[in-house]
Amino acid sequence: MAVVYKKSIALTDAPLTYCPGCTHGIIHKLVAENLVELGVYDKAIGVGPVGCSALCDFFFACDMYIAGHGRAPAVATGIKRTHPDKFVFTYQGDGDLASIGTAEIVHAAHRGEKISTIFVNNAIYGMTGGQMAPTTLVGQKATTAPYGRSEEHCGKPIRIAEMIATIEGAKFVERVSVNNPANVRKAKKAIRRAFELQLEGKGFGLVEVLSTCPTNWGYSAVNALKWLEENLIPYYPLGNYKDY
Amino acid sequence: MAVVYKKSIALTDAPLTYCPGCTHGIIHKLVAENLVELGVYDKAIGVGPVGCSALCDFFFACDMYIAGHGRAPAVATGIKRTHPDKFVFTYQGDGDLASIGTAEIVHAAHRGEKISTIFVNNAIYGMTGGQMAPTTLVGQKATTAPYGRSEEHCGKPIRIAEMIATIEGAKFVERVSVNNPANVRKAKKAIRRAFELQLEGKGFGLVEVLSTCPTNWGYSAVNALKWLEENLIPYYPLGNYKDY
Amino acid sequence: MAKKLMKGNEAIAQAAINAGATHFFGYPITPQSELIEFMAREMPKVGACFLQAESEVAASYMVYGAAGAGARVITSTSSPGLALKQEGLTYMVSAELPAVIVNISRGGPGLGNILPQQGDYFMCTRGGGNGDYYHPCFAPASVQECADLIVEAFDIADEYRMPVLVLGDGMIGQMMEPVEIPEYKKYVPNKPWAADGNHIARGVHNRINAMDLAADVLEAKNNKIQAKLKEISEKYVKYESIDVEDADLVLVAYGTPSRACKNVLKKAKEEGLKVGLIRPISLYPFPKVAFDKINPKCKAILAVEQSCGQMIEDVRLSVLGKYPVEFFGRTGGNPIIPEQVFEKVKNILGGTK
Amino acid sequence: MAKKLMKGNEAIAQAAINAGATHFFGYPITPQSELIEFMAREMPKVGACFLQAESEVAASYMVYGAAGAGARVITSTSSPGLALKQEGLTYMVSAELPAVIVNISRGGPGLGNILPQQGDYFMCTRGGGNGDYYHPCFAPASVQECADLIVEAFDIADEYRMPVLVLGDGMIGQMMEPVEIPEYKKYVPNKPWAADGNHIARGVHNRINAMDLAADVLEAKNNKIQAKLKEISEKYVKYESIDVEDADLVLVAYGTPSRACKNVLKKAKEEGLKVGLIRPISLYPFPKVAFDKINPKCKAILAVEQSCGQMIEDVRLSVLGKYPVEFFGRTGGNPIIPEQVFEKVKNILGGTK
Amino acid sequence: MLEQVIVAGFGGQGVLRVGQMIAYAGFSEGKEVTWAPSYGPEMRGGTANCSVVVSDSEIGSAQLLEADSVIAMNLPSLHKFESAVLKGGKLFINSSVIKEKATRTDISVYYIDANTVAEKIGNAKGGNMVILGAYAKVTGTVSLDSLYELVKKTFTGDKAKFVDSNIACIKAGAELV
Amino acid sequence: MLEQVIVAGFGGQGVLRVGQMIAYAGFSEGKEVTWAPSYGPEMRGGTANCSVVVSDSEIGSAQLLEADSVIAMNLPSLHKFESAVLKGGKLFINSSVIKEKATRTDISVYYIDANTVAEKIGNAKGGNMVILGAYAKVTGTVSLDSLYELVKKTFTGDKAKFVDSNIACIKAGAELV
Amino acid sequence: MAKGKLTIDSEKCKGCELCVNFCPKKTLELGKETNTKGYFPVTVVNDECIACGTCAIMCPDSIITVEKE
Amino acid sequence: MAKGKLTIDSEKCKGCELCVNFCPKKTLELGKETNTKGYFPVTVVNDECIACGTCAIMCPDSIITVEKE
Ligand SMILES: Cc1ncc(C[n+]2csc(CCOP(=O)(O)OP(=O)(O)O)c2C)c(N)n1
Ligand SMILES: Cc1ncc(C[n+]2csc(CCOP(=O)(O)OP(=O)(O)O)c2C)c(N)n1
Ligand code: SF4
Ligand code: SF4
Ligand code: SF4
Ligand code: SF4
Ligand code: SF4
Ligand code: SF4
Ligand SMILES: [Mg+2]
Ligand SMILES: [Mg+2]
Repeated sequence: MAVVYKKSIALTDAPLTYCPGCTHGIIHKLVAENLVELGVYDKAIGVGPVGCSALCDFFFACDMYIAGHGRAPAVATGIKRTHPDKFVFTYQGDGDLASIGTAEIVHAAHRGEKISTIFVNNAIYGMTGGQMAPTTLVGQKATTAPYGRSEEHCGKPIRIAEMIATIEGAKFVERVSVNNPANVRKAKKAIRRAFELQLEGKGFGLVEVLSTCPTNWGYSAVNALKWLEENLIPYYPLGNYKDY
Repeated sequence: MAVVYKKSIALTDAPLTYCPGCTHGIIHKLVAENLVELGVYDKAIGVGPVGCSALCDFFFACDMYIAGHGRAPAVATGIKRTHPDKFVFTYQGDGDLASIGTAEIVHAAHRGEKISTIFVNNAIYGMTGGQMAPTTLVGQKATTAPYGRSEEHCGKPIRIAEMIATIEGAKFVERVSVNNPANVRKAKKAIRRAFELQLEGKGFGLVEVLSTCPTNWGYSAVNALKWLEENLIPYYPLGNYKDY
Repeated sequence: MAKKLMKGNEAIAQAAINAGATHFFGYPITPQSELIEFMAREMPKVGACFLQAESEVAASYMVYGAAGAGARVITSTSSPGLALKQEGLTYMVSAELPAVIVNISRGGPGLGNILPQQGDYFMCTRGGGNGDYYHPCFAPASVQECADLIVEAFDIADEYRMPVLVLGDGMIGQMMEPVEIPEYKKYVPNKPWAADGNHIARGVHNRINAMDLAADVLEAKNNKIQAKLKEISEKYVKYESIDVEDADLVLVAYGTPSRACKNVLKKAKEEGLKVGLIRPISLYPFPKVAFDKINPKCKAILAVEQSCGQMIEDVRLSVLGKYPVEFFGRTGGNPIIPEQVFEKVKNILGGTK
Repeated sequence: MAKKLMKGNEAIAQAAINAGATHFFGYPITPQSELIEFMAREMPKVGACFLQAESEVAASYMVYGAAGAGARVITSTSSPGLALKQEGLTYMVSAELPAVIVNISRGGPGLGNILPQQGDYFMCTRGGGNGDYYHPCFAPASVQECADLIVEAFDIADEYRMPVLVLGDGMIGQMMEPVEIPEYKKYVPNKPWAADGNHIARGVHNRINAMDLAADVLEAKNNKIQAKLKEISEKYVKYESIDVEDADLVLVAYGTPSRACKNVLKKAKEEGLKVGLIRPISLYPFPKVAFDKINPKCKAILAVEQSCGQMIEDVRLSVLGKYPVEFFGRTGGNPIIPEQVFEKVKNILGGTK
Repeated sequence: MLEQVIVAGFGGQGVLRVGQMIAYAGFSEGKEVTWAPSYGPEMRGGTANCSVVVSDSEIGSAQLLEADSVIAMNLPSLHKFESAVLKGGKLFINSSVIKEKATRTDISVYYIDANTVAEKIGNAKGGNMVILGAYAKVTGTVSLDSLYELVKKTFTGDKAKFVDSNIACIKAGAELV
Repeated sequence: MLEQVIVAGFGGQGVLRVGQMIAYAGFSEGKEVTWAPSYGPEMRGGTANCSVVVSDSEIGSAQLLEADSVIAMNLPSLHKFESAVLKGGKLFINSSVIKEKATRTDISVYYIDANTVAEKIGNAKGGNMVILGAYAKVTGTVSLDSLYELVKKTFTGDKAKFVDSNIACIKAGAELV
Repeated sequence: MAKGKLTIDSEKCKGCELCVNFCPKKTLELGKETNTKGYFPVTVVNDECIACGTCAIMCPDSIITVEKE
Repeated sequence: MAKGKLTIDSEKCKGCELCVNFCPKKTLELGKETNTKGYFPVTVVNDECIACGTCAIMCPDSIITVEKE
């Protein structure tokens, strides 16, 4: 019997603390599988955020940090500057990266830090119970946008991939989604490319992954994938924005 | 006798504290003249930064704030949300806006705050004595880049206009320079356009102004203008990046 | 308004709205999220402005902007968020801006956890940012007090052009109690110092800033701030004092742990022990005067905190060696258990009399 | 290394390099800029990493990253910059990371000015961020002490896995004095707890974080931190004490104002007054023991600070009412003038004897 | 009068609601009340519990570790809180879910087949109301009428249709004891 | 021995340098020394001054408000620091720039036509060295030889060509008094 | 067509049905019994499995192992 | 060509020469006497001024007033 699929050795046995069907879990394994397949698992150091994935230091089997909210790129900078020969990635949510941590991600890109960032965009603050994120769609309800996000009041959602791609030091930027198996495979490839770029010493890489939050969106896990496809993808075009 | 040029009434009589020939002074008057010419001087509220222009609350004759370092856009947000009928602008340096204040400027743009930002890019930290800014050119020397900025070590300079232009809520973005009379006139027009946009209630406007720092660059005021033309303009292309 | 059952977080929010708060700027963090969510829902209904900031740092400077422009403004957060607001707070003190800051504190240090803890006492009472300053700091122990103190905080902030902090622990934010929120009143500011764009009518342009380059000017500013603080220290000392005049032991506790202490007092009475309680309501100014009335023969003071011991320094500074000062504390979100405190009381007093 | 004339800022930088600092992350701010500029120039020469951060907040988390990865790391700033680093500091304490933080303090509150002031005492000695913690805090009064304390700060940081703060005022940063910097030593860390990517060889993956969700776990962490602090409080108390055993008045001052106080002592001796001096070198742990040796008949303690009075609280907590505690302070960058202090001394002692 | 009660169960069982109803009803009867949730890391999908105090006089601690009464809606709650019942106190067990018996002998234990009763009434989610009715009847902390009034005030407009079945559940619970 | 000196003048006049040279020379002679600049908002293009203390024993305050000697390089400095000279102390005035006279009578005043002398030597910027030489000679705080050595150590490589003219200025200053 | 063999770590299954939704052979369904966490873990309901791995790929909790003959 | 009249607030002039540099008529030069700040303020050295305003526009300190006949 040949093994078709088996949990990655770069993931620990600890049960994930995510809600049922939350695609954080899918993204975790794409990261883990790429670490192993590229042979960098044994020298990987990860930095988790504050957000639902604040416990990811229990899930990734390599050395791990949890940064202050939004500061993962700064922490990763400190690590990479200490161990330029190691492989350093950050894993961050949209509140973490696109709101409080804007300066840190922009400047990791600006300095061309040789790190890779997995940016999980679920258009909401998951951990704290469904508050509006800078990525929340216009009209989408959130606990701090109870009447739906209004463009007049607080603008249209920010597109991180497009913004980061304008920065010279960012050498790979792609937006992917994990709403179906085909997209999951593409997402895996994008993460692989970002990781390779770090290994090649080229500069900063970012993969924005559209992800679900069934709990705070108020959909079943399966319907959340549909909502993602019908609402997030149209506003956040999938595709590569930069590849050196 | 007809008056061809006279100091703007939107500037106070206080002598400017800038070094001889520093173009901060030129930019000041372009702001002041536009305030008067658009008839908004009487309802203008300005927000200065921490930087050489931290004393600009003494120079602009309208109500003024000095924000925390980098936080002018947040301060301006608080003001504009309090007085939506008033005219609110920020005046910020490149350390202030492009380094410590990155998150604040990105999110003022993201929310589409109806404010106008004058971004004075002199490729250096003037006030603190010539440290490297995120806008310092590769090879350019600064007290914290004594051997010249190295791309390998800390990347290529960040281009703010291009980056901000990717954000939906930013409705006007242009880069100008004040290195000669023709460019000064163009700069004045760009500032006018950004201001008009605020009056039209369209959203956020940013004018990046390439400026000199004779003192820390180590050139005479006149040679600094030349250095700007020969070095800054090629890396920071002048022109409009967005105009709704 | 009639009495209603409300969570502390909600009562704070409703009271702020009723006190005429025109602006709220904040960033989500547990366990204060109900507060910000309540604001998001209710402020628009009265034409007030709720805006979610990109960070606590930005929120503090939005407050700076709005306060300087004459708004009645409030922000709220929890422990690490308040750490990030320290620069903004010291700027507000320096620029003499009125604002209300709420900290619904959680377990620390660092990210800690979201359970109630009182580890932010120093940060909240000693001007956690740079430079010489304090700001008033009030600690409610009931949902009603949450509402009342918020209203007063706004007034004191305006009276002294100073930020005022209201410090609740996670428990007070989450628990429900009957509360009567004062009537809604529209806020009509009269702030001739505000930079609100009326420089033409005013005939002079106002400047809001936190910088004073010359030594003498900055010294004068410091003296002014200290003078304001002195006045506040005289006018706004708040505390509750129970049975201290003939106590053999006096408990000192603020916030929800003080309620556990009231259970202890009851138990003590039942067992014939004379135990009193001082509950500081204003943490700055700390109610030193309350300690003057303690029974001179009192055997000890016992500071009870959901922390490793911070308020105890103010207790020591209040009694200056007159009584021994002991400590009982729990951390990590573990509650103060009356029985454990009572054990300690009995130990100190040498067993039941 | 032979003695050299150096500025305090430079001596700190050179001493850090010689102590084997492998990493510096910081953001420019006056009056510590010479320090960061020295680092930018000199660190690359020994293969160490100097990196200018985008902000103080980012700098503090770069430190967090590097410290967790096993580096010997230092950052420096001045007052408002340290206010912004408070969140990072409390995270480092929680995550048990060793690092050296330098604050060359300036006038406050707010942006204040760039002149020397000592208004950051509370922020530096009482764990300015959220949660229960202190970290060691040393205050040099000479350029030599700058160098010596920096070296020791690194060692204590490593010994206890804790950030250690060195607090200088603007004057110590700017002034030149002869100093002997210890020899350069290469830093070879042995930190089995570090998350340095060696999880395979180690057989277990290390985790650096500042979160403990369960109450008991967080309480245990707090107890561990307190235990470390207790040990530090016993082992690393530092102070200078002059003539306190038979003094009629004892001055207490740290940093450069203590030097003005030495002038006062001289004057006092000339005029036949018995004046002593306690100069705390460690502000946390505060040298309470130094006060035990004071002449029991001493008439008063006079705290001298370039502030509105902050250290004076620790003085009061040290003597607990045993002696009256008086205060002399200047702010805004105005220096402590020996003559003025001496006037105050004479006033307190009731004129020249 | 001083009644301290802990209500505990699984996330979806409406235990916080039961606690709030006791508090609201006590409040409507002019008593002092507090309601305090236990919140924390285990919140998401895990167990939930809250403390309610109803009293004639000022209430001290709102967060209870011991109580006059405990309502246990699932097994982990029974295990966690059986020991929290004060000597002579009362323990209400949702026997539809909990198959174990209590071990204490110094307290009164009430086994309420709450879910079954609720299902019979046609209110599958009303098990919490059944046990609430039983609790109110046994302890007298709040009157059944107060609870009925509360239900009427809570479900209005669209939701008025839920009034009757909820009242029926409370009533049925009261009749069980 | 304890010598406290304040050197004050205009930004570009090299006053900080003069102070540092006194400190370096004192240091090379085995004395305790401190040098402290006054820094602040007026720094940019404004006046500058520094305090130097040279002593046989531990030095207290490094920041001086009064001094045994004052070197005033321009008029505002004279106005600001004339009163700072301790009774019986010494005041050195750069009379090339300052046309006023000192008003104090309880101190010794030295008028040094420093710039003119320096220009004659062909070192237009050497006025500060001239006045330094005068100061060293009069006060004896540091020896002229120490200053010469210092100049030699300071200007090396490309800059060695400046050694002679600087030494000449110091020497000329010393010969003026 | 290859035949697949599934190993499901039922105790960790959260019953989210992502696997169920994407299985081309409708091989998976939620069971009727809860695990100790209170979720209804998936079960194999037919032997059509072609070992395509889709279920495993889409399982956020990585609890499905797929083997092929 | 129009003729210009210049009014210069010499006390505030910093002698930066931007005006000098851009005057098409070489009308401006730094003077020989310092102002009280120590700078050499510009002076008008010919009467070619055409009131183009360039000097005033480029003066960072806004101290030149240009009038035209
Ligand atoms: C300084 C600070 N501010 C706020 C918080 C509260 N907080 C925790 S997670 C979070 C947002 C999480 O949202 P996101 O980054 O989108 O991650 P998700 O949970 O959606 O994966 C916030 C605001 C905090 N822990 N620290
Ligand atoms: C929080 C904080 N960090 C650092 C500083 C020090 N500082 C003052 S101005 C400045 C940079 C100024 O550079 P820039 O914004 O480019 O303005 P310029 O002076 O060049 O016009 C810095 C780092 C400060 N005042 N506050
Ligand atoms: S709250 Fe949302 S993002 Fe967080 S684990 Fe649950 S579903 Fe995922
Ligand atoms: S330092 Fe540079 S930017 Fe600042 S005033 Fe001087 S020349 Fe202008
Ligand atoms: S491997 Fe493919 S066919 Fe088999 S159960 Fe999974 S999804 Fe269905
Ligand atoms: S996807 Fe995984 S967790 Fe979800 S139901 Fe299937 S096996 Fe269970
Ligand atoms: S107005 Fe024109 S011509 Fe006249 S002086 Fe100025 S620049 Fe020269
Ligand atoms: S541009 Fe202005 S400041 Fe400069 S020299 Fe001309 S007049 Fe003077
Ligand atoms: Mg999210
Ligand atoms: Mg700049």
